[in-house]
Formats: sequence, C-alpha cells, structure tokens
Amino acid sequence: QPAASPGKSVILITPNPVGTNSFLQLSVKGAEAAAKEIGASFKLYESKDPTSIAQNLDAAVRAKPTVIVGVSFSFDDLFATVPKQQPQQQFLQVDSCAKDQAANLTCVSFKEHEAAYLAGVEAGLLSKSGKLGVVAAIDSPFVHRWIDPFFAGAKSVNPEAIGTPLYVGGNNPFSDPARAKSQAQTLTGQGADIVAAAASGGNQGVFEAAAAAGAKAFGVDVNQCAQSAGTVIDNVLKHVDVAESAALKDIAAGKAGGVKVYGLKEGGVGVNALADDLASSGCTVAASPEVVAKVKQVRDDIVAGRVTVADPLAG
Amino acid sequence: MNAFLAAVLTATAPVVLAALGGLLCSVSGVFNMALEGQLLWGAFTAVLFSHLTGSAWLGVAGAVLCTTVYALLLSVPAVSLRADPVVVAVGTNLLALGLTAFLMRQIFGSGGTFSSPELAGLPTLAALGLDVPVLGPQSPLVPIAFLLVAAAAWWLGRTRSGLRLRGIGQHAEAAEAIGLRVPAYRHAAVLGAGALCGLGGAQLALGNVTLFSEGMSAGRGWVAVVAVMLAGARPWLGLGACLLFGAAEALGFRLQGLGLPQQAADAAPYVITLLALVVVAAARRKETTV
Amino acid sequence: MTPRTETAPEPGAALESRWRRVVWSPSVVAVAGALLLTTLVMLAVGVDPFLAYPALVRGALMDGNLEYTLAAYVPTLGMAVAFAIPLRAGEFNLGGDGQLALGGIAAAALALHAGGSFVLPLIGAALAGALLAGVSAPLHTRLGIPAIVSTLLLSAPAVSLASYLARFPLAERGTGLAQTPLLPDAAHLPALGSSTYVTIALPLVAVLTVLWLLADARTVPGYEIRALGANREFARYGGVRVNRLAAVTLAAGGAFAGLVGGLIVLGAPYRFVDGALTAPGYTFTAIAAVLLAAGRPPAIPAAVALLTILQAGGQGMEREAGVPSQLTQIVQGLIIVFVAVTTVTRTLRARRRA
Amino acid sequence: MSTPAVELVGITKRFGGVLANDDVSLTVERGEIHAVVGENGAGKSTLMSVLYGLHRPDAGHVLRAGTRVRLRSPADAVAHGLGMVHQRFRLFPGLSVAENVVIGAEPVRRGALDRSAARHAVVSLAQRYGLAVDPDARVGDLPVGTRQRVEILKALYRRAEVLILDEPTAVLTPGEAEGLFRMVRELAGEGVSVLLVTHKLDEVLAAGDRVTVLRGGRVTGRFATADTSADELVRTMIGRSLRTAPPSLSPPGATPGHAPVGGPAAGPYLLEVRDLHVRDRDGVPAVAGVSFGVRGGEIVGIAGVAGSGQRELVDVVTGLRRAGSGTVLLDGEPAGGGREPRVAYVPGDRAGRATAPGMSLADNLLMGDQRGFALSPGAVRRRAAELVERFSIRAASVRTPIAHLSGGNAQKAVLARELSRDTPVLVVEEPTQGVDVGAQEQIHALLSGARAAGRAVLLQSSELSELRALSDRLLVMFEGRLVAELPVAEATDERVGAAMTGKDAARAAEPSGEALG
Ligand SMILES: Nc1ncnc2c1ncn2[C@@H]1O[C@H](COP(=O)(O)OP(=O)(O)OP(=O)(O)O)[C@@H](O)[C@H]1O
Ligand SMILES: Nc1ncnc2c1ncn2[C@@H]1O[C@H](COP(=O)(O)OP(=O)(O)OP(=O)(O)O)[C@@H](O)[C@H]1O
Ligand SMILES: [Mg+2]
Ligand SMILES: [Mg+2]
Repeated sequence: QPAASPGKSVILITPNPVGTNSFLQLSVKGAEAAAKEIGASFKLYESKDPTSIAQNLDAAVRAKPTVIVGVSFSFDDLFATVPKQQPQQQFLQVDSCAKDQAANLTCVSFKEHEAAYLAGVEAGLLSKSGKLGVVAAIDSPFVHRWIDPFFAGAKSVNPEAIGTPLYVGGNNPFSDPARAKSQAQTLTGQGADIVAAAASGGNQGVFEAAAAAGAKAFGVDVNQCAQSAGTVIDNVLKHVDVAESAALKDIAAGKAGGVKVYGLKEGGVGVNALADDLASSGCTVAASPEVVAKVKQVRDDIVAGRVTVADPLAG
Repeated sequence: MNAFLAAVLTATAPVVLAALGGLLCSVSGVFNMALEGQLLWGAFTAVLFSHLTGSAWLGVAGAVLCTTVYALLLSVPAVSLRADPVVVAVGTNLLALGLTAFLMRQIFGSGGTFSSPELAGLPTLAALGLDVPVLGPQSPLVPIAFLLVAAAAWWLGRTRSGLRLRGIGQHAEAAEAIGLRVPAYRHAAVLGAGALCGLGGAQLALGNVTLFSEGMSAGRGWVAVVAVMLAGARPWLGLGACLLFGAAEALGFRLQGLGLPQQAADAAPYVITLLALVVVAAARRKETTV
Repeated sequence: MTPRTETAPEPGAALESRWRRVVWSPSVVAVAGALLLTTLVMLAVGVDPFLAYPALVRGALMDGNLEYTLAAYVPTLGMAVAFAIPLRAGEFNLGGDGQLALGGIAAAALALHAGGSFVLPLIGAALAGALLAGVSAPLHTRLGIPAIVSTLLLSAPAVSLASYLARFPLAERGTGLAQTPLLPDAAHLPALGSSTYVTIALPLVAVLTVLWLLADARTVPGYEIRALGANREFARYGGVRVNRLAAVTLAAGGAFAGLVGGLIVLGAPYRFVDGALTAPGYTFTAIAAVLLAAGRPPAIPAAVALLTILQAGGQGMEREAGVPSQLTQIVQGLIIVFVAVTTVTRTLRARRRA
Repeated sequence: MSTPAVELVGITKRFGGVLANDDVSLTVERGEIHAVVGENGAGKSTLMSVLYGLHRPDAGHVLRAGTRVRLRSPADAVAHGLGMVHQRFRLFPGLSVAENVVIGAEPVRRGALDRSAARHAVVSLAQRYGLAVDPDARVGDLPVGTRQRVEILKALYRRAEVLILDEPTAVLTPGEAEGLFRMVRELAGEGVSVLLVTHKLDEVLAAGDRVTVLRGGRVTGRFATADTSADELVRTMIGRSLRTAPPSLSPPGATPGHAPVGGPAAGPYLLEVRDLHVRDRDGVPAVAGVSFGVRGGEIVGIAGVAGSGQRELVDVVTGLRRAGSGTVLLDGEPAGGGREPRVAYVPGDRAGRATAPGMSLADNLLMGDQRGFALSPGAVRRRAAELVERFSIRAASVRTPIAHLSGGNAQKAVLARELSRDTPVLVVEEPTQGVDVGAQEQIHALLSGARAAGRAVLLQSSELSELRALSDRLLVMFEGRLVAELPVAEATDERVGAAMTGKDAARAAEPSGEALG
C-alpha cells in the first residue's frame, strides 16, 4: 500500500455490540492503538445480527479505509467473498479465517485452548477438593475452547479432578452478573473450590461468589486479579490487542495476507503465571512458586510439541 | 436445601420488588411494561450513589428517588396524556438501556462493567448480627421485599386508598362518578412502581452483587411482567409466581451440572410456570364440572 | 376534554384554517418535536447535528443502505402483522420471538434435509409458527389462560428449542458459532435485482399485508374478527364461531411470524445463526408500531417504516458521525415516547370530531 | 317559597354537531319528586350528567340552594350533596356490595378500613328503606335489580340531598319498581329532592310532583302532575297523540284493523321445545323439563321473576347455549349446534350482548346478516342508512360508535336489525326497555307486524302490561319449570303473579327475589 494516501484509516466491525464483552473491548483497544501508531483514524462499527454485519461491511468498503477489520467467526461467510470482489481493499479477520483465503485478507487466530490448559494445570494442582467449575456465558462451540482444555489440564496433574461447566444463558447471557454469581454459588455449594469465569460481564459475579465461599477463581482475556483481591488465581490471557495491532501495522507496511496463529509459542495467549510482572499482578498463583514452575514446564512441553492440547473446535 | 432456598430468595427478590410495582399499576388499570428499564435504571443509580457517597444505604435511597423520577416518563404520557402505556414503555426501556451505558462511560470512564473495591455493597443480615438460617447471607432488602408484599396485600385489602385503587382499576368511569381523582391514583401507582423498581435495582446491583454491568437487569423486568399477568390483583399470587419461577431457575442450574443442556435449563422456568398454570386451571375446571 | 363545536368555517377562513391544520397536524408536530428533542440531546453530549442528521438520512435511505433498511423493514412489517391479526380479535400475541425462531429453524431443517426449492421450507416455517401460536387458543378457551400470558410463556422455550437444534442436531461442525451449515443454493430466496438482501421476501410480505388489510376491511371474516375483538359475546350472539375464529387469528399471526423466520433464514447469510433472529428485536419494534397505528391497520406499514428508518438511520449515525450506539438508543427511546404522545392527541381529536 | 334545592339555568350542551341540550332551565324544590320525560335522545341523560359534573355545559350554570356552584367533576357534585344513579350502572364488579357503597367515603378505624362499620351502615340503610341486599355479595354476581339497589344505597350513604335517578325502573320487575317508589316517597318526605328520568308515564303521574318535558334538547312543557294527563305529556313529548292504548297497532303496511287472533288453528309450530333441561354454569339446573310450542302468526309471552330460567331457555332456543337434554325443533327440524340462523333475537342485555359499543352503528346493524366472503363497506353503510331511515333511529351518522347513541336509540337499532331479518322465529327480550312512549308504540306495532307476517314470536318481558298487550298466550316460569299457560284473556295480575311466585292466588302479591338482609 503506497504510504502516499492522504488519510489512512482503520474500520473495525464487531459482530455484536461491544458492551461488556472483554474480548471485543480488547479488539477495539488493539485496533485503536495500531491506528494511532500508523497515523490513521479509527472507526468502530458495531453490529447486532448477520444482516447488520453485512451492512456495516458494505459501508466500510464504501469508505475505502486502509484496513477493514472483522472480528470473529461471524465474518467467515462474508470474508469468503467480499475481499475477492474488492481486490484493492485490505481486510483483516481476527479470531478466525474465512475459507479460500484471498490474497488481500490477513487472518490472526488464537490457540486460547493452550492457555486454558495451563490454567487447568494450576487449578488441578491448587484444588483441594478436586472439584472444579466453569461459569460460561453460553454453550457455544467456541466457548468450549475455555472449558474442555481447562478440565483436561487439571486432569493431567490430578486424574481424580472432576469438572462441571454451567452456562449463564437466560435473557442477557453476556451481562448477567447476578445469575453468574448464583451459578458460581451453586458450584461452590457442591464442593467446587475453584471456579473459572468465562461469562464476560458476569465474571465479577463469579469472583464475588468465590470470595464469599472461600473458593478461588480464574479470570479471562485480561488480568482480572485486581478485581477481587486474593480470589483470582490467574487468568486465561488472549492478547488480541497485541496480535491485532501487530497485524495492522504489518498490513500498513505492505506485509499483507496469510494466517498468523498465536499460541503459547508465539506469546499470543498465556497466563499471568508466565508473565514477568507476576509478582505485581495481584494473582494468587504468585504465592505458589511450585505451581508456577510446573506451568512453565508444561508451557515448554506444549511449545516443544511434547504435549498437544486437543482443540475442541477441531473435533 | 438451605443453600437452595437462599439462592431462590436472592434471585427472586429484585423480581418480586419489580412485580409488586407492576401489580400496583395493574390494580390501578395501567399496564406497566416499563419494569425492565426501570430495574436497570435503579441498578445504575444505586451503584452511582453508593459510589459517590460511599454508603450503600444512600445508594438505595438514591436509586429509589431517581427511579421514581424516571417513572414520570411513563406516568405523564400514559396517565395524563393518555398515550399507549405499552408503546411508552418500549421507549423508556430503550432509553434506560442507552442512558445507563452512556452515563456509565461518561461518569465511570469505562464501558461494560463497573466494579470497584471501594463500591459499598449492602451488608448481609449475618453481618448485622441476624444470623438466621436461609436469611443470614441475604441483604436486608430481601426480607424487606417479602414484607412489602404482605404490606401491599394488607394495604390493598384493608385501607381506604387500597380499596379506591382497586375500584379505579376495575371501572374508571365508576370511580370518576363517585368523585375519585383517577389520574392522581394512577400517577401514584406508576411512581410507586418506580420506587419499587429502584429498590429492586438496588438489591440487584448492591445486594445480589456489588457492581453495575450494562443491561444487567437481563430480563428480570419481563419475568415480573409475566408474574403480574398471572397474579391479577393478588400480591400473594404474584409472589408465588416469582418464587416458582426462581425455584425452577435454580433447579435448572443444578440440573445443568448433571448434563441438562443450557437451552433446557433456560426454558425450564417458563415451561414449569405454564405447566403449573395448566394444572391449576384444569383442576379448577374439573371441580366445577363435577 | 371539553368538546368544541364544529361549525362550518366561513369561506375566507377556510384556506387559513387548512394551512394551520397542516402546520399543526400531529405528524408534523411529532416529527418537529422529535427533531428538536434529538438535537438537544446531541448538543448536550457534543455531537454535531449537521454531521449526524445527514448521516441518519444516508444511513437509512442512501448510499446503498436502502437495501438493508428494506431488509429490516420486511421482517418488522411481517411481525407487525403477526401481532396485529390476533389483536383485531382481542388476543395479544406476545410470543413473536418464539414463533420467529421456530419458523426459522423449521425452514433451515427442511432446506437441509428435504431439499428442493424455498417453497417447502417457507410453508414449514409458517406451519411451525402457526402451531406454536395456535396452542394458545385452546389454553384460552378450555382452560382460561389468556393468550397474552401463554404466548409469552411459550416464546422463551421455543427460542431455546431452536437454539438447541442449531447447537446440536443441526449444527455445522468446525465453527465457533452455534449455527446450521449453509443451506443448499436451491433453497435460497431469489434476489430482486442485484441486491443480496432484497429478495422476493419484500413483495411476498407486501402482498400478504395488503391481502390482510383488504380482508380486514372488506370481507366477512374480517368483520367477524373485528366484532370478536370489540365484544366477544356480541360476536357469539351474531353467529360468529368465536373460539374457532380466535384460534384462527392466533394461528394466522403465528404463521406470519414463522414465515418471517423462514424468510430471514432463507436469505443471506443462508443459514440459521443462533440468536440472529431475535437479536434485532423485530418483535417489540413491531408491537410498538402496531400500537402506534392505534387501531387503524392501514397506518401500520407507515408506523413500521418510521421505526425501521429510525433504527437503520441510527446505525448510519453511529458509523459516519461517530455517534455512540448508546446515544442512538437514547434518541430512539425518546422519539418513541414522543410519537406515542402525539399520536394520542390525534386520536383524541378524531374522537372529538366524531 | 323557600330557596329551591337545585336550579339549572340556561344549560346548553353540544356533542360535535348534536345539540343535546338547548337553553334548558329547570327548578327542583326541597322534598320534591321532579320527573323529566322526553323522547329517546331528547337530552335527558345529558342534562343530568351536566348537573352531576360529568359534562361541562357550553353555556348556563347551576344554582344549589340559591348559590351558584361550579361542578367540574362528580367530586364537586358529591360535595354539594348530589347523588346519581346512572342509566348505565357505574359499579365495581369485583368489589363487594358494602365496598361499592362506601368507596369514596369509607369509614376508617385506626388507619384501616372499618369493614364491620361499612357492613353495618349498609345493612341499616337497607333495612330502613326496605332495600334488601347481602353486603358481602360480589356485585358482579348480582342480578340487575339488586345492582340498582346498590347504586341507590351508594347515594343514600353519601346523604345525597338531591338524588338523580336516570331511568331507574327500566331494568326492574314491577315488584321491584313498586319498592323503589315507596323508598323514593319516603326520601322526599325527609326533604330529599329527587330528579326522576323515566319513560313510564304512569310512574310520573303516580310518583311525581312536577314534570318537565324535553324535546330535541329544549324544554317543551312544565306541569304539575296533578294538573296533567298522560295524553298531554305524550303530545308535549312527541308532538302528537298516541293512537290508542294498549298500543298493539297495525304495523306500517299491514292490513289495518288486524286483531290479535293467534289461536291454536293459526298454523304449524315453527318453534317447538320438548322436555328441555339446562344447567347453568355452576351445574345447577336452570331449566327443568320445559315443553311448549309457538305457531306461526302467534306471539307467546314468557313471564317470570328474574332468574326463573327464562334466560337459559332463550339461550338454548337461540343456540347460544347447549341443552343438557331435550330438543328444540324449528319448523319441525331439530336445531343445529351453535347460533341458530333461523332465529332472530333481540337480547335484553344491550351493552353486553346486543351491541359492540365501540363499533360503528353500521357495523352493529350488520351483525347476524353477514354472509359469504366479500363485504363492501359502502354497501354496509347504505344498508345501515336505510335501516336508520326506516326505523327512525337518531344518530349523527352511521359511522358513529353505537355507544354515542342515546339508550333508546341503541335499542331501536337492535330491533331494526333483528326485525329486518327474514327468519321464521323471532325471540325478543325486554323490547321496550328504556324506549320512549312513541317508540314503544312503534315497536309494539312492529312485533304485531311480525306476527301478521306469519312469524312465530317468543316474547320475554318484565312488564306484565306489555306481555298482555302483545301476547296470544302467556307462559309463566318458576324455578325452571313452566307452571302455568294462560290464554291472554285469563292472565289477570293475580293469576300471573301467583304463578310467578309459585303460590296460589290467595297468597300472592308479595314482592319477590329478596336476598338476605
Ligand atoms: N353462556 C355461556 N357462557 C359461557 N360459555 C358458553 C356459554 N354458552 C356456550 N358456551 C361455550 O362457549 C363455547 C363456544 O360456543 P360456540 O359454539 O358459539 O363457538 P364456536 O366457535 O362455534 O365453537 P366450535 O367451532 O368448537 O363449534 C362452547 O364451548 C360452549 O360450551
Ligand atoms: N358522549 C356523547 N358523544 C356524542 N353524542 C352524544 C354523547 N352523549 C349523548 N349524545 C347525543 O346527545 C343526544 C342526547 O342524548 P341523551 O343521552 O341525553 O338522550 P336521552 O334523552 O337520555 O335519551 P334516552 O331516553 O334514549 O336515554 C343524543 O342525540 C345522543 O346521540
Ligand atoms: Mg338517557
Ligand atoms: Mg359451534
């Protein structure tokens, strides 16, 4: 892309309103940051259903920005066709990649299941009851990337461990902290001493329930340890912002196309236990150096291919 | 069992408060579908005032006050200007959704969820020295919600203004003909419902949890509307409907743990409520035909 | 409410009074008032109205957006009729979401497993919606459970059922979303012209709506339905088979909603995506539109158009003028309240004149 | 002369194009029973509503005990000692009798309703004026006659000094009406002024002190009842005399001088009921083994105390209710299920069954005659306009909601609809309820015309005089059974009254239908 174009711009299209969705919040953050760095303006188009996604994409194509970013699987259908019809336009898909990838479509995707597995390892080591729970927003295939590997990780270190997932569901699954809390209470009431949260706006409810029951919790996407001091063991991190921002800068620099997969190896996903700032992160796992050591070892095994984490989506 | 009951009571309290408000409106002859938005507005203002003052109880007071004022948006158009209350409610629900999210960004500087260690939540009864089983872990607003149902039942049945309100709902023209000021009573009912929704929102955001999250009323106002439809003018029946619904929901969570799909758990409260209605109606019918 | 005398206006005053009537006509007042209100909100939060208004108009009607506005208009109009048909008979159908979702998943299932054109899936969708809404009729007549309650209570389980089917038996493998696979090409609704989103759904719903309007105003069943809604005992007395007719209207409303679900699923992106049918809130927008039309069915298409344009334009404002989506919701909410109030003064005035 | 209790001065009231009251003035003295009469739509109810603060007049004002008062709402009227019993009752169906009576002026004890005081007040008032009611009954479950007692108790409880009664006897049985007038006279003796709107001139002459006549919204006469006669009142009301009394006159177009013959030889049974049993909604037998027939060219009257099974019988004959057992034959063939198209039917319950108050007059006039599929709104309106013309119904337009018609004109519309249908059998309940004398005459003529045209007419009325004037035979029902069948010549008050109450003639004549006190 010739740098001569007068106004650079980035348009990010989300499949749902951003609202309480921390993943979408991160993707906004990443795009905004990258736009700033490359001197581009930034616009956010929030969609609410497949038709409005298409409408937003149409409008974005008409606006001829430097890059159009589409977040999630919801763009699989559209990005299979639109980039081919608009060869002059650069597209970036985050978190998935359309079939038959066009040359002007760049993809970044994540192996969040690897990070979830590491969190599971921590949980398996730290749980006394061997009963683990997850409170997730809805039962969608994608969400299983946080649930199944989490339990698998726990079982890898504690074969007796039992995992129970509960789904918030209801009228507003992504923002119902009261319901998420109630479900976390159900889990702690049944003896779970560690509950992982994957309920977006409901996460804080999960932490509150865990704190009240003297149990521990895991956060998701970003460091949520400070939100409930002493309760959150660690977080399943997914550095959407970093990966997205890198990809945007690459495209702006003319390096477009291809799929960038971010796993543990690439540092695109992880847990706070692996981070340098663990001590100041507020995460309770910092108090268990042996757990941190084990997590590091498992991470190395995964990176080296000695351990493979099953991807629930591949099944 | 205690834990189950406690869970049902906690989950039900905000719905009960909203339903009680809706019931007063329905008794007075105004169909109030604005409960969802008012509950959300109550939750937001409760967190706002608790955050500003550092006192949960001032948060509750702020929510009651602000939501009563918010209810003017329904009462003035629907009662004084005779607009269709359902359309107005659709508008105010949308407004509440947008306004809370917007103000949240303006005031707290963040979107999505606002929580903070400094945010004062309501104390539990146990913390206040009242460690009764089941009620212990609840905020004081939970028993208050259930006491308010009793108070409303007494008030409607046994007081002058309660009788008048019932009369107005049954036949407004007849009420006018004996000199009752129908609009005044209806305003009072709608604003009272606003106050109750404020209380319900406060319980939701400072009692059930201690945070505000966009759209966190999450359909509780609609459940309250269903309860009002089922209860007619009988507060106890409304309470029963809310509890049945809450119990079915809590049961659904537990069954999910045993492998029941999320969708079935979601549907359970509605299906069970409908089945209960059918059974009661069929029994009543059999009784009369025998 | 003091009724005023309507005397014949003097010839000289006639022109002036007509001019005044146009200026003060409720629709003009409603639009002007709503604009004023919206502008105030914009100025209060620092959005430039000169940027926002053109964006609103473009977002709804120009720059290729018309296609999407129509794509939202069709289901909203369909859902409005789905609510309005039983309403004419005095029955409230609040279960639109359930009927919509069930119709959508039925269409998807038929398209995937029965093959053939879009005709069978559409019929199946309408039947599914009709069946679900029809259940409320015996619940009312035999058990005395009002339709307003039973339709609402049946809606959530139906949405859950559709969601379950899309998540498990009919799910597409290897994707993160709960959705069915792409439906076969033969089942796709033919597009009108070059647009993907304007399909034969538009003329289909338009024709069905006109047929309903004609049936309502100029047929015996239409008359009987109105009589039933006005006074059930009166209709029974006049030989109307009230229970059956009430059931027919509920089922017809449900069929409309189911059909809309089918039309959405058989249009782009040609699959049932969990939550996609209910997320735009067609059902409640439609209810608001019907109630705004205040018992005059011919006004329904216009009321639906008003609300749809407002929503589509709102999205345009978000995109172009950078107005946050929460602000759009605020403006829409205020306008709906405002329009509700101004419509009533119109009906009151009309009543006074009568 | 003392200051009048109430003076209406120059009242004018318009509804759109209709001038309902035109410069009406009226004075009521203390302790006076003042009757107001006039044709349907003459503006009587409107005038009373103005006095009670329900309508604000466009011109004119009201003096109460000599001072000018502003009556902006019923609250003001109540505060000035006015009470009103409306033509269309204004009661709360879901509340008890006691609650209905005291609401708005409730006795209170320690912050709560004093329910026993309320009940006591109702019982003592009821005893004092002989208005037996059960204070705990739900008003919605009560028969109309009792509901009206509740309305009157309401006004008495508020110590109304001026009592407005708008057509109080239209829905009462003769016995109930008698009790009402006893009470009204007693009240007048205590100094209460009573404004009585009625179409029954015998009531006016018997109970009233003075009478004001309205016609087309204007006062056309003021009389002391002692100095006037029914004929003079009628002339002032409708501008002509009635032809004869009893008013069983020839219908327009029928052979003049046709006498009610009927008789068994008149023709075959067009309506036949055999051993009919019906249970009411609570499973209690309402009709028990009723058999009778009505021939073409015959009017058969049904008499009976309200609640003796007439309603259920009519419901079965018209097909609105299923029989428990027994058969209904129409023209020799069994009636089909559902509403029977061969039976035209004028129901007694005008707002509940006979009309849809919110629908237009044209739509109301169509019901029962809708056939086929297509329906042209223009044709519907033309047909309605024709009926309006033919039956001289007063309405602003056929598009007007029927609720805006005066009570009597709505009744005429129902009759117009049913009489114009071409059916072998005609069932009529309370045909002249709330109808002015001129229209009564016209309606009686129309019913006679139906007989002359060879139709079988089943007539239910609580006016014995009406039954006698029109019927060829009289059936008397008591507790769901037919207890007497009398040729009209033998149907004396005593014989019918005795049969209606299930007693022999010697012990007859007690007012019936009392509930517990
Ligand atoms: N007086 C009454 N009060 C209440 N319900 C009644 C009464 N009379 C009849 N019903 C009931 O009302 C129902 C409707 O009767 P009707 O035959 O008029 O309706 P319909 O629509 O023709 O029904 P269908 O199509 O099943 O024949 C019947 O089930 C009947 O038992
Ligand atoms: N609310 C209203 N709106 C329009 N017109 C009305 C209204 N009320 C009464 N009218 C008209 O005013 C006129 C007088 O009606 P009113 O009810 O006073 O008559 P009335 O003398 O009581 O008749 P009836 O003996 O039949 O009861 C009628 O033409 C009636 O149609
Ligand atoms: Mg009258
Ligand atoms: Mg039938």
